[in-house]
Amino acid sequence: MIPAQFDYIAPTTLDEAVALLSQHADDAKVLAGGHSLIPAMKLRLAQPQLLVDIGRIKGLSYIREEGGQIRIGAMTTHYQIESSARLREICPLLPEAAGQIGDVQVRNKGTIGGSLAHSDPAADWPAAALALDAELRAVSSKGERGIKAADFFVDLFTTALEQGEILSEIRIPIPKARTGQAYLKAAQPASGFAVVGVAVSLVRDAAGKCEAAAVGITGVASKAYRAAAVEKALAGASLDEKMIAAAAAHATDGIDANGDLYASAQYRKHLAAVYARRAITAASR
Amino acid sequence: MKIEGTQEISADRERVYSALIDPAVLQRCIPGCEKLEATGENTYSARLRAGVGSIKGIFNGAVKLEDMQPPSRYRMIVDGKGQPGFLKGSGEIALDEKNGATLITFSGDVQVGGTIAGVGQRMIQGAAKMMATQFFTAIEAEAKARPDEPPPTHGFFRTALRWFSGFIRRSVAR
Amino acid sequence: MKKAISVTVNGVVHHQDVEPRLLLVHLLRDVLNLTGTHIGCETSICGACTVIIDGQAVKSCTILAVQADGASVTTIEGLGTEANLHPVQEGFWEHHGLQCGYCTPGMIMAGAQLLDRISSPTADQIRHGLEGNLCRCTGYQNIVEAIQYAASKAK
Amino acid sequence: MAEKYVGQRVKRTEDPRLIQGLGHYVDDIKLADMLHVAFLRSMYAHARITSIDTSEALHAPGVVAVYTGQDVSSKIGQVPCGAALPDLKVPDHRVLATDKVYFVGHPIAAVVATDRYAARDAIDLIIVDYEELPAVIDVEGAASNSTVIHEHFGDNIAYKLTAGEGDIEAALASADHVVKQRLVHQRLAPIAMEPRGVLARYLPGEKELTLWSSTQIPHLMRTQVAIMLGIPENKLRVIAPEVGGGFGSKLNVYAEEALLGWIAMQLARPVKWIETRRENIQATIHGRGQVGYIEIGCKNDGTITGLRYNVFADMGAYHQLLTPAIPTLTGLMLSGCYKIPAIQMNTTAVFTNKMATDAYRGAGRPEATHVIERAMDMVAAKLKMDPVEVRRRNFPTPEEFPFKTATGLFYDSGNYVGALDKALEMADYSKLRKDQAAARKDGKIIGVGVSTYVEICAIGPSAATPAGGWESATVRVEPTGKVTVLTGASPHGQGQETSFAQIAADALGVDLNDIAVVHGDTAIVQYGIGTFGSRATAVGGTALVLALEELTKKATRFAAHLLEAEPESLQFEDGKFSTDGKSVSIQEVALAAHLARNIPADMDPGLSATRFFEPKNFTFPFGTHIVVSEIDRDTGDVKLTKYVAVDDCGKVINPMLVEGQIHGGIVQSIGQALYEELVYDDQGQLVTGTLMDYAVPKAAMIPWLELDRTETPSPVNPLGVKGVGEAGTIGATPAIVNSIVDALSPFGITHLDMPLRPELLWKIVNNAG
Repeated sequence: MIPAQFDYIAPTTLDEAVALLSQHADDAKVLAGGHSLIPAMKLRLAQPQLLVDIGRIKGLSYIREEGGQIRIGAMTTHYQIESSARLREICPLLPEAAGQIGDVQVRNKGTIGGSLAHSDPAADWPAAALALDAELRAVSSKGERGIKAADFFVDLFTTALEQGEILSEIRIPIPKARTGQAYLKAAQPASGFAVVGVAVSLVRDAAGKCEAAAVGITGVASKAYRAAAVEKALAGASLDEKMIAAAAAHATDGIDANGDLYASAQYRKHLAAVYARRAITAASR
Repeated sequence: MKIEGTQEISADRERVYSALIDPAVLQRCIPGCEKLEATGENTYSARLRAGVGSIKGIFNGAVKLEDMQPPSRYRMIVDGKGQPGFLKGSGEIALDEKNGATLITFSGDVQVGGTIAGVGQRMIQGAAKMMATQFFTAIEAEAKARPDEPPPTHGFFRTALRWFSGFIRRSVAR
Repeated sequence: MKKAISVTVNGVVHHQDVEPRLLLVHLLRDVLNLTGTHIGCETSICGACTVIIDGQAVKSCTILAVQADGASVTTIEGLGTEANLHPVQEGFWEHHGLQCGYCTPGMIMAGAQLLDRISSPTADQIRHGLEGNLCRCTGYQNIVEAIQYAASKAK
Repeated sequence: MAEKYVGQRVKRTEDPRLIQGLGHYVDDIKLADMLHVAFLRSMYAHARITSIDTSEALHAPGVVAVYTGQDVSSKIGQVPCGAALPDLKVPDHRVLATDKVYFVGHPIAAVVATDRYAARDAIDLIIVDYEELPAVIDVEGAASNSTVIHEHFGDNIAYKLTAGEGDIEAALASADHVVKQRLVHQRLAPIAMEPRGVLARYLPGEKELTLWSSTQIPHLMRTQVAIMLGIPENKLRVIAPEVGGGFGSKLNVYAEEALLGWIAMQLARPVKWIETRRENIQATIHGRGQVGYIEIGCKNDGTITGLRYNVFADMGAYHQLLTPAIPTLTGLMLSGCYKIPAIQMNTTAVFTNKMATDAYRGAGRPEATHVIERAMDMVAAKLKMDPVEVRRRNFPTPEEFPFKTATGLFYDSGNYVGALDKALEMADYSKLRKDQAAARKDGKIIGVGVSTYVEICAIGPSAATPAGGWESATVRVEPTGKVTVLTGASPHGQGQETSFAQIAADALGVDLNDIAVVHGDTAIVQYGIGTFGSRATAVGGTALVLALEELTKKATRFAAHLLEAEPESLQFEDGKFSTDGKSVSIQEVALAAHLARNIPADMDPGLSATRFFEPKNFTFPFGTHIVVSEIDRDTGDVKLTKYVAVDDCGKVINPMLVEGQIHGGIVQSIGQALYEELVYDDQGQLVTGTLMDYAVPKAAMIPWLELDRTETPSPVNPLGVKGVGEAGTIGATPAIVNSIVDALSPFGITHLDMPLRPELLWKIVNNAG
């Protein structure tokens, strides 16, 4: 399997990259890690005329804390996040989700920005971004803007990024004290993609009750989503087994689930509730 | 693969029906449709470009409308082929009046072949739904537009579709 | 259309003009004649094409050669020599961690990466560390033992 | 012979090159001026080709030639089918499609270009118009389908065959119970990690064609390709270089092998084709593909009275080398390791619009074992007996061997109860059952599954095989004393370079490292049959033993001459011939034999021997596998928590290699039981077309395998070996399925078809329809 011909430019600045994108409009495609795009190109399902490799732009790969936020450069690899001791301390959901993506080699090369911008319906990062209330920074020749994760995922492989925009950074509010988090996933045995993946971040009050919860779910529908009904049921609730199960049962309320060969829509909906229950339980420990 | 669904459109049934069988409207509403030319009665040759995101697949084929019973139902048959594979579909589209609006019920069978079938099975259901929604949303805009207005543009879809199958679009078109 | 790249492979610098679409694995195999890196699936699943770029195990069938411009690549040919095998290579030999040998170079590279990160992995950690590599012959058990052997040997 | 190496865990001699990435598989071989071939393949399951336009492709950069079916169909003979059965319909099978395509992946055109990228690019420029036809997909409905794939046959039935002995009607009528079950053996992809590949070179002056191919059968391929191309067999050389796994998928002669040879002859330049994984899944043979109906009769005490198996076997669109023969192997092994007085198998083999099935590891025997081992569990469930007890009651005793089955076989030797008891002890079976009862009370879903299997190996007597069932070996002691072994059994990962060297080293008393085992090159190695059917050691190893014996005899006479003694007075030990305090080493003998200045007048110079071994019977390895499984009530996920296997493959040359074979076989079984399935949709699209959807087991899915052996030598060959290449794949699948069915028996389940995916199990547990 061999990609069709294309031209390739590796700009060294973001400005240069966005200029190239606006110049080549529909014909250009951003190459981040390439672990979603290159397989599609090898199958010739994707045949961009120009690849703009943002891998040589300095300063797109970092994890830092600033302004009460964790800021992660779009070109930060899954492995960098997985192995960050600091993140494990202040926002364990990130390394936990990172460590469940694909396999070791994919995590070494694939990037958080590339994955989010691709918006595969079974990717892991969208669930985590939603549960962490991430803001995704988009840069274009017109400037920079922030897009809330909740608005970012539009449909199957479709994001709110506009033509000419590059996802540059992911900003996540530093979780408050008494935050519990978890990401649990049922992986498709061949591809490793999420059949269902549930990311949970919840804050407990001093008495141990759930003050607020955010739940992001991937794999079930055409895009990852926030399970609002689960969050609502958890808010103010005591986190006992029964309560958690009752809340988790709402995991797919109002969601139009998809099925495939491996798992029907009905089974996915069921798994979503099971994994929501397990993830909430894990997060509340 | 079976696809079925319903879509409520807040426009009266005659208008929706005439939009659904008007080739000019269809061309605007079928996502990625670049050309829809009559080749016979209710038979059109079509050219579709899956020109969004990273995908540039071009599909050539035919669209045929049959069993037309205005304003309540008809049948659409789509057949197209391109480098990434082929798509065939046929489906019933039924229109019912519902409190002044129109309830569209569609049910059909879509078959994809070639690379897309061999490697994309996990996305096909989601893709078909996406296309259906986009098609009927566009139809709604058409049906609601006043006759003296210029036709609505559906450029939204061009940027919205960051996925890899123009062929699926056609699935939903029929 | 061709791009000039310079890649260090197993310590040797190579300057090449390549098509942008040339996959790293084809650069290694077809241009540089390092055929120890294999191709087994083309969809980034099987791991037969695993090499180490700047310390990171990656799948060279899913990386463009141009992406490796300026990088340092280690392939199986550069991991050890017959007289001085890498502990993971030695483990595979000692514990019959290979049969047909086709997945082996990629498996060894992944094993080497694993031991770089976890010096004394449990059997479970080894199995998870090899989730990006398929073997159809061995059933993996001897590969697990091979890597355990390498871990104890490296100490 | 002194056993210094045989029976030992000798490290493999092939490994140093492989662990350094220095082995040479087909794609690693490059020739000057080499061209690359890519194929355009059908995206339809069944269609008439109305036109092919290759003009644009021909003018594409780098393209040297484009060939279609029209160009080659009269030049290259049919892709061969070696199986002969009464009234077998054999479709005309050309190397490229001509007027019709019959399955997704059917090759239509070949592009030849200066590099692989250009060849691939040009594929997209070929325009084919098709008239699509209805596809025949359902195996059970194919026979009566109004669409006929090969029209002149009139229907889609490839053959019908009734086999077995005993009065099955009476046997079932005499039973206290008859258990019936429909059972599906899903289609599988062999997925050798190295896909297929061919490199062809033609030397016009010498008129010599050389094919490097990733094949298990270089000699058989040479014969067949020579016939296909109409060239003298002695001008065709086939080389199987390093072969990256086969599992039966390379026990074949494929269209691409002949076509590449032909193209090389046309262009007088070397041409190479390397299969992509997508092509491999579409157009390399598939395995299994049977839908059957079991009827098994039993007495109240558990005695089996008879077994009937009515089966629809999916041939695919064409026959490959052994396609029609595979179900007959199922028929042979239906008796399992039990005394069953009457057995009948009624096969309806059908054509469908899919790739051909053929020999995938086990080749018909996993199907048989699955049938009988599932049936034994269903009998146990019916009688509320322990499945182990039902098995015990129907075993022949070790004294009853050779044991004749109602399928017409004579099992060579066996101690079924011995292997069973050892496995039960290792697994602590009675404790497992107690634990299971306790766990069930706690709401856990735990199962224990047992399979006691026997399989047929060492294929096999020539009378029972299509192309010779013997094997060959040559042993040569070179003038410098180094030993060359040439074997016709061309391995692809089994380690014969080591195990055959072990045999030779012991026989000649030389160091293992002084032996080179050469294989896979028809210009170097005498004709041989190949490595498949778990035959290499039992048949090929025996040929080697015979050659070693003959060589030793010759050497003894040379040595006696040198020592001026009678041959009978010589002792041969540790590589030395001695008598009366005088001695000469085999290396010295070899040199003297080559120098030929001082050899007996009636002896030829040189020191070598070639022998062929024709086995009198198959061998029948056996064993017991025990599996404990636990099902997650919430998700249906299965965890195999214990795996015990006791296998008996007769005498063992290298226990390490034997364990490796068992491990690999079991894991392929786990794949079939839990994960793998090739799915064609009802239009014939292969929707599990990559390893993203076709799930080959990964390391983390596999439990620790606890292995042990019993050793019942085979009387069929002097080594006493039986064969082990397929045992794991044959014995394991039913043990896993039995375990999961056992776990779900409280839910009223007596049978489930593979693969046992979580959703299926979840639906049962949660009764979710």
